[in-house]
Amino acid sequence: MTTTTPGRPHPMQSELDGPTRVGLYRTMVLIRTFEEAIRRDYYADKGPGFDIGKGLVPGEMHLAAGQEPVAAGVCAHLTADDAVTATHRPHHFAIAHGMDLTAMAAEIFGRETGLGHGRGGHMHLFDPSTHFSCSGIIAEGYPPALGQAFAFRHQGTDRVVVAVTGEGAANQGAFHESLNLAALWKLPVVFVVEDNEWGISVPRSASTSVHSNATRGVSYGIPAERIRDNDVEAVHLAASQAVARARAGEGPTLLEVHTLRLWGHFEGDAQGYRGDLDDVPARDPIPTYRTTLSAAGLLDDATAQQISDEASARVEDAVTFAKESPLPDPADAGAYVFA
Amino acid sequence: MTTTTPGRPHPMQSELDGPTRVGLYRTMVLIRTFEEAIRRDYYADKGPGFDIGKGLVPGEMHLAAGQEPVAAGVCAHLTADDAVTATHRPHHFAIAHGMDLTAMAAEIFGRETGLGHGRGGHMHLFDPSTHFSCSGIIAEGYPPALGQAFAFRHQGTDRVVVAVTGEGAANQGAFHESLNLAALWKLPVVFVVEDNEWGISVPRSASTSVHSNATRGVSYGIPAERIRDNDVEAVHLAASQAVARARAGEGPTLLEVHTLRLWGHFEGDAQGYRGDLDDVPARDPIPTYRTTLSAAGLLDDATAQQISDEASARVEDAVTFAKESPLPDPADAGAYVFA
Amino acid sequence: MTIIEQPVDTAPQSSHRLTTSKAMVEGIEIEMARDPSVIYLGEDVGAYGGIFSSTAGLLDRFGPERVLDTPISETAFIGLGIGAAVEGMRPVVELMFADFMGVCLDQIYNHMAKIHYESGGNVRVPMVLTTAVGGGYSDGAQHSQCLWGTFAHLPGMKVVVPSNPYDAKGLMIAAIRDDNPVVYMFHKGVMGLPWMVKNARATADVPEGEYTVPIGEAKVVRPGSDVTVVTLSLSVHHTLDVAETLAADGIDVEVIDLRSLVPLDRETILRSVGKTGHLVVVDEDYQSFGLSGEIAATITDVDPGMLRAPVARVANPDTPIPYSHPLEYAILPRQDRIEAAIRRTVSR
Amino acid sequence: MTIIEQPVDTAPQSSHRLTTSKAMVEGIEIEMARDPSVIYLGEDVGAYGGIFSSTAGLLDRFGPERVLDTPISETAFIGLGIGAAVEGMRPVVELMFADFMGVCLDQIYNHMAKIHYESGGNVRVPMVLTTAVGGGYSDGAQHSQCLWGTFAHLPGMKVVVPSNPYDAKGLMIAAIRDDNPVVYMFHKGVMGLPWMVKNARATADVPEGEYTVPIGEAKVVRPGSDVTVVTLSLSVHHTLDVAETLAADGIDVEVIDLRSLVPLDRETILRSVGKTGHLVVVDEDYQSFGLSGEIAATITDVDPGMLRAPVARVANPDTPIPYSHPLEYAILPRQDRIEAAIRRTVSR
Ligand SMILES: Cc1ncc(C[n+]2csc(CCOP(=O)(O)OP(=O)(O)O)c2C)c(N)n1
Ligand SMILES: Cc1ncc(C[n+]2csc(CCOP(=O)(O)OP(=O)(O)O)c2C)c(N)n1
Ligand SMILES: [Mg+2]
Ligand SMILES: [Mg+2]
Repeated sequence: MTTTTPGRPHPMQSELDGPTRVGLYRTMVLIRTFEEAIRRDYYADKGPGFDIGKGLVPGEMHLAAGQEPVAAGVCAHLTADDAVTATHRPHHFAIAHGMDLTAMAAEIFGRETGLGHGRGGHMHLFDPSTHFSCSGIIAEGYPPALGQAFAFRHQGTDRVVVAVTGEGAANQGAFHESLNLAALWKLPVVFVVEDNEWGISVPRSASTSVHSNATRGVSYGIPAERIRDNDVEAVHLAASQAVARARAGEGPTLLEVHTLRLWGHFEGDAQGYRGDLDDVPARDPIPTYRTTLSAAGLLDDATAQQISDEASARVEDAVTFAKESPLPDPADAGAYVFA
Repeated sequence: MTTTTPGRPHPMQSELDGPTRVGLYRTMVLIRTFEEAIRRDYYADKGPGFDIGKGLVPGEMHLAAGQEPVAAGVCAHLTADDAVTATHRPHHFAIAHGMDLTAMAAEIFGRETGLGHGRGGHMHLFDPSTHFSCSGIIAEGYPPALGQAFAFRHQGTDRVVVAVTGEGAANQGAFHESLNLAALWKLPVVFVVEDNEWGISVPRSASTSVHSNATRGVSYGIPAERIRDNDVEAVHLAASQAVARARAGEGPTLLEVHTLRLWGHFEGDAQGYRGDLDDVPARDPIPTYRTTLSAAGLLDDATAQQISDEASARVEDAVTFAKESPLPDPADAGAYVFA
Repeated sequence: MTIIEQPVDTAPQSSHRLTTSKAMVEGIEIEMARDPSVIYLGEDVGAYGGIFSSTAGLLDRFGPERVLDTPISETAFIGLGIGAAVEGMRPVVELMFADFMGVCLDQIYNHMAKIHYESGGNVRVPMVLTTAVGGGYSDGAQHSQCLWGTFAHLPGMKVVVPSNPYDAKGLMIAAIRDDNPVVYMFHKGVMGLPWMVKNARATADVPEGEYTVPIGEAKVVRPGSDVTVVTLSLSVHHTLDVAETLAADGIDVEVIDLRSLVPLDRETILRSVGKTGHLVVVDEDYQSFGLSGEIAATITDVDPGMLRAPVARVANPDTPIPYSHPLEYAILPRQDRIEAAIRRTVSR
Repeated sequence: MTIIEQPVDTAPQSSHRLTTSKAMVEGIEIEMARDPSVIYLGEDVGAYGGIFSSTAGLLDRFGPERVLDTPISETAFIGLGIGAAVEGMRPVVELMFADFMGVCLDQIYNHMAKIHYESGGNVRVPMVLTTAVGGGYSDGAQHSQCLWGTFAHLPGMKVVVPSNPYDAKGLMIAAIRDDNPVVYMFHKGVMGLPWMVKNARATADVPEGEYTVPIGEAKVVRPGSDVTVVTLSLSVHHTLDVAETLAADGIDVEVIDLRSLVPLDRETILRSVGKTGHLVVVDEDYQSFGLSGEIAATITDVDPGMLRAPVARVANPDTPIPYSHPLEYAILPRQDRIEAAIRRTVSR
């Protein structure tokens, strides 16, 4: 792999088979459907006006609409035995990695039936059954990923870890320390940087001294690649090599995907600082990929509708379950501090 | 500048004039003379046995013998208006940057007449008159250096800052954050990494995923160079370009010097972990440079003796002053917490 | 402020009626206009105006040379503030949430706070570290902490915690002019943000122009004779609410707003407890090894006999802050727990 | 141990006579032999054997797969410990000096300590974070701090602080077996290092084989009737020295070695102060907003009337730790200050 990506073959000449391609689409649709439902319920009861602490889903809400290709393309290569550590914007990776939607939704709605019995919330989704975790502190999800990788290797398995941050987070010290240590110890980690061009209101050009974090792989002597155009199949291809390297004991890889923040940094963000807003909707990767697949004869309208309906059904089931679940008992607020 | 250094011209064909070369030698000798005096007095009264907290100079003592070429070569381009931030191993840079030996020695001896009235000690030398500071926390001297550089530019001057760490420290998060920010804001900083191959007992190969930190300049889009062979003239040349860039507003440079830890990590370190000990004395840069200069007809024995005598006189004056100075009054231990 | 903006208050009012966040900004603005060495740096402090509106309008007025958006590199840019302060500037540096201290505490407590001492007084670090604290809006365990106990425990930095517009402005001006590092901790819930639960006292009349609130002076915000409540920040407001309720029952509560933790105004506390004999501490930080213990010890240092009943501590019961609303409200020191504690204390 | 080694004690002695550092290592060794999921990582813990001899001999016995020298990247390797613990290992991770917490506190307090809670109990983080604390040998403001107040203030991690060989081994075994994160803070001055000032109680008989000291139980190390001194770590020894002196003057001092800060054994403290009516806290950490206040509050939480005199706090007076020997000794809680405080307290 090289640090810059040569032009990829046009998706029409995809190296992937039809079912895989439709599968990627299905994952992306499921993610988007989930995020749209959360967004709907987030705003459902914040009034009068907008009070961030109110409603069915209070608190900050960082949605990943537009970034589905990254999660779908990478997680396609994982099983539930592999681990993923994500960021404050974790839903797309959680879903692509197979997290149970019901327990996930219940956590986001703060219910006792949630993954963390309502203790964690949307930035703190922990799922032992898919080895998924995330953190609200920038770049600080990377270091624990090293430990999961260490344990997997120590236990004699070929399980791998995917560790995610944003391009803004890549300027945090933990990024550097983690890449160096993972490279040095040849840990089975795939580092993924989601470059959505923004760290809240700060564009990449104002946060990062180089154009692409893929450049930074050379600092650690590891392969690195920048995937352009938010292209799910290019992500899939690059990730397949990176995951294979990790499984084979050849050490970490750094993948940066140039992706898109379709919505605000968090819900309620009016994005007054953002000059590119008008162009954004046209760059939505889901309709784009749908067009590609239908042009390739893989996705007719009926199938697309069916995928969308299935996603809605699953998501609404999960959301309904969440809403019908009990809130935690305030008397138990002190439980789980210690095991 | 490139990330690897092509072979330098043999010192016989030096680009530097005679007085400059002898000046570099003089600085190196002054440093070594100071360090030897400290070492002598460090052990003078640690007994019976060795109690690190006892004696004229208690506490950890990190001496820089062998690393004089780095400090001498870099600081030759600075005036007292420029700043230097150093590490737990700071004496060589302090002296090369022109710190008053008397106040420095008094601080190391914990006296009221010391730079910090005995509050700081050898890892905490602060000298406003030469804008010198240092820190005992690995790599954490880099960030304040950015601020000095920022202030210098903000104040409309062309003053620069030299920020130093060891090769072990370059794996700390602060290194990455500082280089990125300095590059982004084009701050007038010269980052110097002293690669003495060891971070206490850990060799570079066990701490750093690449052979040279100069490789890492590309991560920040800044020029970087590795200077081989602990060669003071090569350091001088590289630093002259780096300092000139900084003064001209062209931003930071990263210089790594492959140098030598002639003694232990700290005094008392028996270095049982170190396999190269037998070779070390022969690599001492001071006799080597003396031979070079005398071969070039620049340094006869009498001059060398005179340089050495001058250094001894200055150092012994400083040490005598320190020893004769009063210790701080215990009643004043709470002074200087707040201004 | 970018989060869905709403008009604050449309009733006719004095021209100096400000929210806490606007009062804070006014303090910064006055100092930036007065002293060219004052700069402001942090994440999203430029075009965004600060996630909690701590810098709204500053970029427009002072430009990008003095109001600087940084990369997400707290160690680097807080360190940058330190170095700039050492060389004669007066930087105000924002740590977006106090919860993020863990990525940059070394610069804060081993450098910012210690350089003056280590230099034997020869180097000064006149900088302000602003940071948002507090919970109550379901932001979870890593975005809701107060942590002032941690900052106040580590020597060499002053720590101020305004609870209202007047103090926010006056303490900001005092902090910028102070020759020491000052940590300025503002609770999101006192800022008067249009997108958070409204706090009646988060908008108030504030004098125009410059004035300072002295660092190290607590304020008796409600005099009373039966019980002393020592508190700070958002909890001042909850306590005042409760004091009004209890007044109807004939319980006369004295409320002390600490305003500064370092230096701590022990005199004011002692004077009050000397009068009331009953002490309640309300603290949104973790209970153990923190502020509430220090206030109790302020009495026992001098005369435990002043206390006619146990000291009640209404704090976070040493629990990470839960996300789910009923759980979070159970661990926060809110009106219900404050009222119960005061009633219990005066009944003994 | 590489620093100029000297024979510890050549007099004939029981085969289990160990220094604190050797007892600590023995605890680790027993667990590593018993449980293959135990590993040790940190800086200079391999060939060097730990700067303060915390790992001497482990590399030889268990090899570089289980005893790992790390780069100087505390955030990365402490995080690595966390992730490994989450996946079923039991890592012991060394932070060389507690003073370095500032470069990695986020992993410690926002991750190691909170994951269990945030996961609603579904994820466990059974790891031990070992770290050296304390001053007294002129190592300056960044290498001499105790900081246990800071660790104990932040919820979700247990904190233990052994003062002697027996506890060092028993608490280490207990810590490794605990399903929670445990911070294990060892004072350099109690380790019995050949190159530091000798402490008579730093070498003692230690049972062979495995045993645990329960986390959360303080110990009355000297019973007495006149005054209770609550203390920990090196200060236990200073206090015992003083207690002997004072016994000659008829002052009978009860000394409590806390051993654990989290959980804190409040019962033992209350029982003792209930008996003596006089409390002195000796704490090498900074005085304000820390341990000493928490101990005072432990009494005032229950009954300030138990205290027949003010509580004396003998701690670092909120000063960075000075380098120069006479200054450092002036701010440390040493025998002179402890004795004066006890005399003052019992005389009231
Ligand atoms: C250490 C730390 N600093 C700051 C923040 C506040 N913060 C949350 S998200 C964010 C921007 C992150 O940008 P990026 O890494 O590009 O991720 P994105 O939000 O674009 O997915 C910031 C500054 C934080 N959570 N942690
Ligand atoms: C953050 C931090 N971690 C660990 C240490 C302990 N320590 C002091 S010096 C040192 C080795 C430094 O190696 P290097 O950067 O190569 O500098 P050198 O000592 O070789 O000059 C270590 C680990 C420290 N001071 N700060
Ligand atoms: Mg981004
Ligand atoms: Mg080195």
